[in-house]
Amino acid sequence: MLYREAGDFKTSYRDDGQTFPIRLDRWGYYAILAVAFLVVPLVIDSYWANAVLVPFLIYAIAAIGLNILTGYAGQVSLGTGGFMAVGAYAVYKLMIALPAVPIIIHILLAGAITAVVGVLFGLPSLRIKGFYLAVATLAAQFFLVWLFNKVPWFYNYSASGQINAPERTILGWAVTGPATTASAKYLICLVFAVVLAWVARNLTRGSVGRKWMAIRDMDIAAEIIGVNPLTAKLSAFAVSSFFVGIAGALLFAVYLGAAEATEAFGINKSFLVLFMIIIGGLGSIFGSFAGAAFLVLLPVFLKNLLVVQLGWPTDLAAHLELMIVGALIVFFLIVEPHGLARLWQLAKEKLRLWPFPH
Amino acid sequence: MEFLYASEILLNGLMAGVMYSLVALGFVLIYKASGVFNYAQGVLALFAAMTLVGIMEGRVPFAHLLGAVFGIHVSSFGWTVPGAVAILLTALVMVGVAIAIEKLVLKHLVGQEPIILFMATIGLAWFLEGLGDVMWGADVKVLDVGLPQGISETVETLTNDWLGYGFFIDRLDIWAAMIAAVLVAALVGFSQYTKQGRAMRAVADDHQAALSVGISLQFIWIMVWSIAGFVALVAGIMWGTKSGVQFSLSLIALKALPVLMLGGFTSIPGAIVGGLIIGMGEKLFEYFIGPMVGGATENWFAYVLALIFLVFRPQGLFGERIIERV
Amino acid sequence: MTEELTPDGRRIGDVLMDLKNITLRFGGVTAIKDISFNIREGEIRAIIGPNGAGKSSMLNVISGFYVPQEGEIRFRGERRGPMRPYEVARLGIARTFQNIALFDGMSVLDNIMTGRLNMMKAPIWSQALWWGRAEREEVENREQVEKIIDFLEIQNIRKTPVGRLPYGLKKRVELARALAAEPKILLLDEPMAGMNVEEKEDMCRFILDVNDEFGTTIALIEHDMGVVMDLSDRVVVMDYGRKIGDGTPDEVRNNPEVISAYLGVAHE
Amino acid sequence: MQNAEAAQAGLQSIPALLARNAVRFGGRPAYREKEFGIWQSWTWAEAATEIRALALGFLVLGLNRGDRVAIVGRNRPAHYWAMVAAQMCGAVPVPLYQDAVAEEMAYVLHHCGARFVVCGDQEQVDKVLEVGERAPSVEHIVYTDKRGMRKYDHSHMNALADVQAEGRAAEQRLGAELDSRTAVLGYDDTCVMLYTSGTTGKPKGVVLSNRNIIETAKNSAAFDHLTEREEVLAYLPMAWVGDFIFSVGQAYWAGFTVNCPESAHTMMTDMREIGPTYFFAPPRVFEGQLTSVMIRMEDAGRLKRWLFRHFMAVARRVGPALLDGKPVGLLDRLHHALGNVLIYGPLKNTLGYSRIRVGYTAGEAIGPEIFDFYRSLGINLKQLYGQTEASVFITQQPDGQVRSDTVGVPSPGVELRIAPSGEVFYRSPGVFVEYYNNPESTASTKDAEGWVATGDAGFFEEGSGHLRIIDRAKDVGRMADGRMFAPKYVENKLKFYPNILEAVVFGAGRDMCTAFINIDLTAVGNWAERNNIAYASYQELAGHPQVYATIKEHVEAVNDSVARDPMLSGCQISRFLVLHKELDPDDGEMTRTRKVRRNIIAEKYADLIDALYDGRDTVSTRTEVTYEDGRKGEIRATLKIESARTFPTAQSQKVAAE
Repeated sequence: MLYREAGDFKTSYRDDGQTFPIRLDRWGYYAILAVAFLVVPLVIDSYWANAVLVPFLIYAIAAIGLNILTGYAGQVSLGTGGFMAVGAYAVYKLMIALPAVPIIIHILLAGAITAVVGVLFGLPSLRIKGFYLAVATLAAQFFLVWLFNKVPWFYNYSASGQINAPERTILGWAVTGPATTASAKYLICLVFAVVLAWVARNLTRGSVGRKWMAIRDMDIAAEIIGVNPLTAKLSAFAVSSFFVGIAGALLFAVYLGAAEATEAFGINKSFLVLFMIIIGGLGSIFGSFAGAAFLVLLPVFLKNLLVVQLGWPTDLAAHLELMIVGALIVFFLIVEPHGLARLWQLAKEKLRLWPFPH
Repeated sequence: MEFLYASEILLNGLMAGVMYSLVALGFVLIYKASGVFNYAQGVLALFAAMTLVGIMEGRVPFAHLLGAVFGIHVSSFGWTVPGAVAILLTALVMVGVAIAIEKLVLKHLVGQEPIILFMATIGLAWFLEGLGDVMWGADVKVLDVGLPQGISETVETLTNDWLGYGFFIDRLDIWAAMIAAVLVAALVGFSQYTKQGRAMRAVADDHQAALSVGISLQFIWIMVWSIAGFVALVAGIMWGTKSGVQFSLSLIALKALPVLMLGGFTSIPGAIVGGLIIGMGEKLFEYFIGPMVGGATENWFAYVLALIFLVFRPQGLFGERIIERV
Repeated sequence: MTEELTPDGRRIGDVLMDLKNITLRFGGVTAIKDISFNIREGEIRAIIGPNGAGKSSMLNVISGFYVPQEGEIRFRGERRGPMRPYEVARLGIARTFQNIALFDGMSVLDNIMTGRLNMMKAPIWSQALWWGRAEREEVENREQVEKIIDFLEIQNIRKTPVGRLPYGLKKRVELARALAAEPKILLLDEPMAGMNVEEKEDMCRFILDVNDEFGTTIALIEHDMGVVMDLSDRVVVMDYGRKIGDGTPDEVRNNPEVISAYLGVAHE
Repeated sequence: MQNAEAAQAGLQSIPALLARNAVRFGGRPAYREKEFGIWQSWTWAEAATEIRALALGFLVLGLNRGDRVAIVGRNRPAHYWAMVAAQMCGAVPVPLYQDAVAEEMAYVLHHCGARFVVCGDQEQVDKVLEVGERAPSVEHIVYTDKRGMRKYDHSHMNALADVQAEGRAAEQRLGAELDSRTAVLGYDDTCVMLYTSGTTGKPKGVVLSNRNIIETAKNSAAFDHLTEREEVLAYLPMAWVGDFIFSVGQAYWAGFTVNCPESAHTMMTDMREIGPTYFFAPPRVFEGQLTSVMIRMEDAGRLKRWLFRHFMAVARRVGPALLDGKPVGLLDRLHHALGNVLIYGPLKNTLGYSRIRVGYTAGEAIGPEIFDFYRSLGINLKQLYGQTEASVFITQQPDGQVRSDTVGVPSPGVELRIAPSGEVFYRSPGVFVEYYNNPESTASTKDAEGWVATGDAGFFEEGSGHLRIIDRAKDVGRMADGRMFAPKYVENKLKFYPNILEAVVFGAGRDMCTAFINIDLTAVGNWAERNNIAYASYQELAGHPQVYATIKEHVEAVNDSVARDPMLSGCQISRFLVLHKELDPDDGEMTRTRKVRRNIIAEKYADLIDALYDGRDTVSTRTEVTYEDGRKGEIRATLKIESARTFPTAQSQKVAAE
């Protein structure tokens, strides 16, 4: 209905291959970016930052990461929580060890370190497939969390066994530590989310992305047309873990400020992120954002509805949330295995064909 | 002496292994019959245990919810139900759950890739967990269906007389072992010698073929899930009695996963053996290596073991070899 | 340099691939028994035989998916040791599959692009930033792929997900993907299987055109004799894992053993 | 002012215009073609070099001044280049209809004596080779698409790309020669030769000079304020004068972009992508699209259908007025604006009409409701009246004075007069030089003062001064009782019904009118589907009683309206039948431009006509048909003859009305 595509033609493969081939989509995308960068920071308050936007952005990054591994390369992982922990502890150690280095570098390095660990735990994927692998990744989850609990070096022998993010600044603005303002938190996460999403898009449309998808759709055929499964799978693990690691670093350093491996990065984190990409849409970057938004907003919404509005006890609300999320997962897998992303796509098609049905 | 101590630990490990085996059994049953990797198995056990306690103590289901919604505050019917009856009722509930799962979930996911089904069961697990809490409350419940507990003096005295060292072994564990044995025997017998059992195996071998000879998939699935539910109930009772009914119980499900990786998803004996190996391995590792690395290695030992194991024998101890073709 | 011209004026060159005394076993069963034959540059070489004759196994041996227990394979003169399939692919051997093996989650275009993955060597950072080599490569390879799309007349389905395509078109897309790799030898596994007459004719035309326009060497297996005879320059006939005939279509057609083999099996 | 005396400006030929554009619009796109998934583009500068290379290549092959170069193929930049390249060499381009069968091609090639033939692809090459001896003049074939050409004997054959390569190589050697040939091209030298698919007899080669083309282009471009920013879609046969004027004449004069679709069957999607700003289509195209729109809307949900109906009603009420800049109430404006967001906009968008500034239709009369449909959407669709002999433009409708029943006022530079017989004559700078090698036809069409007979009968409307065409002059006859008989007039009225594809009316010298009807398979077929009426073939559907019933209603409705016009009320149809096969150019029943060949049909179906007049109510017949692959076949059928109600003439009605 809103689309006006006549005269929107492509004269080069560069234009034809761009991320938003349709003019209207492109404009919409720019508009959203403009609002996100120029408007939101001015109006954002700490409630919105802490309850909604910051976690949304951070989980979006993690979801993109997992989506690269699961949605694009078809390798299921239940170790996301563990890898986030790696990112968190890596950035913590770096911040302590090299205070002079800018935080951005720390975060990126944390991602890199996580990537290495990811590759390590990805090795079995060469021998085992499907949920065998899924279960194998649990090893990463439990081993890593245990490691960060039991080896004092990781939490600098602090009595509480917790890690606390010291204050670090970018251009004089505090982005970690208690002094951080809502908009600063929001902005740094936004920058990472946008850049990483863009990178993910580039990778998935390029040759490496095609290798991943080939492996996902039919690994035997992929190998026979010349895809080396080793490099394809490990690169997926590396890139995915890089993203997840950065998400973990941000979660700890910017969002939580203090963390303890078991409750901050437990098995449920892994499932949460997995659910995000199922609901959002496997193999879709937009889906990763949608899923993250959905599962970040749902509890907030339920809390407001059940606890604040209806005055139900919090624990009951929490239990109901479990049920609802669980039911939703099943529902989506049954009705639309490709999640919100596909629904959005279908809606768009309808709009483009309007007023015709097909 | 040292050796004897170790072997005592070994023995305890074996007992713990029995528990794993029980849960793993549920997995295998469902996996064989419906190709579904049922992550929710552990939560089924939790749910079963909660229901059992709920019924025995005559709790009002959804009391919490009722209270919140209608302001009716009745937490108990004020009666208690004898264990045997309660177990029977709970078994019925589990059958109900099985039917519901088949009708509401599996039926609509026929033909999806395994991984999708797996994720579905994860969703299912969350749902059941939430449901359990909403129905019976999330408090830690004590479960006592009259299974003997505490250290078995007989064993202690016997061993003491023979070896001069009294083994400490929980009576419950011994019972568990026996019950498990009986259960397995029963299952094997069932699948070998009954019509439904054979149908079940047929389905496990080849869905299409089974369908074509007129076996109702739906029926088989409901049956299998009911059996799994029952197995879960048994496991639930054991663990519940041993360490109280609470969320952590559902985590044994996760423990059962590596068991399966060792035993292979398709083999009942595999599940048993795998369970025992993990059980023993865990305890021994914790005993010998644990102290050096700060303990609590049970958290991950099973998984890492399975992981390493898988890399060398992907199909597990007893699983069939997978041949790839174009 | 042994060169000859076919009646319709295509040149057929040296032996490109030479298989000597190939034997392949699965556990007890012997799928291929001591078979030798060669494929010459520029020719269309058919392997035929009743179902279960071991044709597919033979193709899988050539494509490196199965490694034979005995015998040697010489490709362009050099002995080819046991290799992973993807290494074989990089030697310049592309194939299609009997029961289509396309990547259902991807568009037709992307599927065909995967055929050129081995020619896209941009470093990952360049891909991540979509800058420099990655972008150049994408465009260059797209140009090549578009030529093939045009050649196989599938322009109108370029952006459709392959999952939605009818069988006949899928086969064509698969051929396109194999062609995109610019293979030295193109292996076709029952290219006509399950096609209606019209689709078969199209496929025949395309196979001939490919061989004619690009001079691609083609080895195909097919159990339907009729089609093969029109297509191929030389035919190997297999039965129960043995080679029972080898030569031009006419020679083969009049080979008594072949005839009996074909009369022997109920017609497929 | 650019359209000032072009002649003095030295712009006396297409190549001269090309040279100017290469300088003035060097960076702007001249040609685009959808190929390999994107729109390959050439700026004017690039086009100029391409064309030069090709021209040099022609010289290398030995093309002489005055040679004819035949071009047969679909609309592709390369083929337009070939025409201009030929002109640069002083040769004359002769575009041919690509769907012509070998016989027709043989005749034209022989008649124009082409030495060079540029073929689009293997298919065309085969045709030319098949012609062989019947056109001895042909010496050399150049083909554009290399596919499948490798095995041909190339001793007298080249790929166009190779010709260009040779040309580039020969720049040093032949550049000067080429420039001198181009330089001497004069205003009265032949620009192009176009073969009219004459409704009767053999095609005639219309010779058009540079003056004809350029003057016409200049005037018409000024008339509609065409600029270098226009986008046109070149999809009509290159052999048709219209395409030459739009895609060469006006394009080179105004310097706008010519876009070539990927192939005939992707035309609609390509059109949608490009979104032309200046568009020509014959009525049947608009009809076809309207039909498909209606059919697609049938399947839409209730809400959408309601919205569609509602807002189309609004559009019909308000749209045209807005378009003609007449005053419209604020409320209506808002209502229409809303409709534009919900319906018109999307509709235009899906059809590819969003950007159209000027759209023309001609060749046949267009149905009022079809015409209004597009107008009311806000598409500035207008009618023009033209001929090959006039380099198209005779009359056209100025913005703001557009109606479906007239063809507008004389185009700039055109004089009109109407002979007592009612036939329309014109004189203009666009008037053709001659029919090639055919002085007598030339003489019979064009008199000493340069007046040309259109062959159509028409009259100027009082007041508006717009021209109205009744019919072909020679078809306007008298019936037995002397009343006027104008078949085309009635046929058009019939064809305005979506169900009716073609109609042929008889009645000259008879006491009543009768008609053959061709149903429209798309429309009727769809209707049949929705009323689940099973049918195996066109023939069966055509014979279906319910179809007959519907057609009968249409016929009677037409009779009613015809009756209102005292002059023509005699032309009401008393009896009709629905033909068992579609009239088809391959059977010679129509021209390539789909004009019915009345006499041919009359003799071919004599038996049916007799049946119409001798009162039988069924007739069985056998007809020879030509299939697409050229094979001949025969179909037999027994046709039902239906009689239709006729109405008393206007006066009495008026009385009744008052």
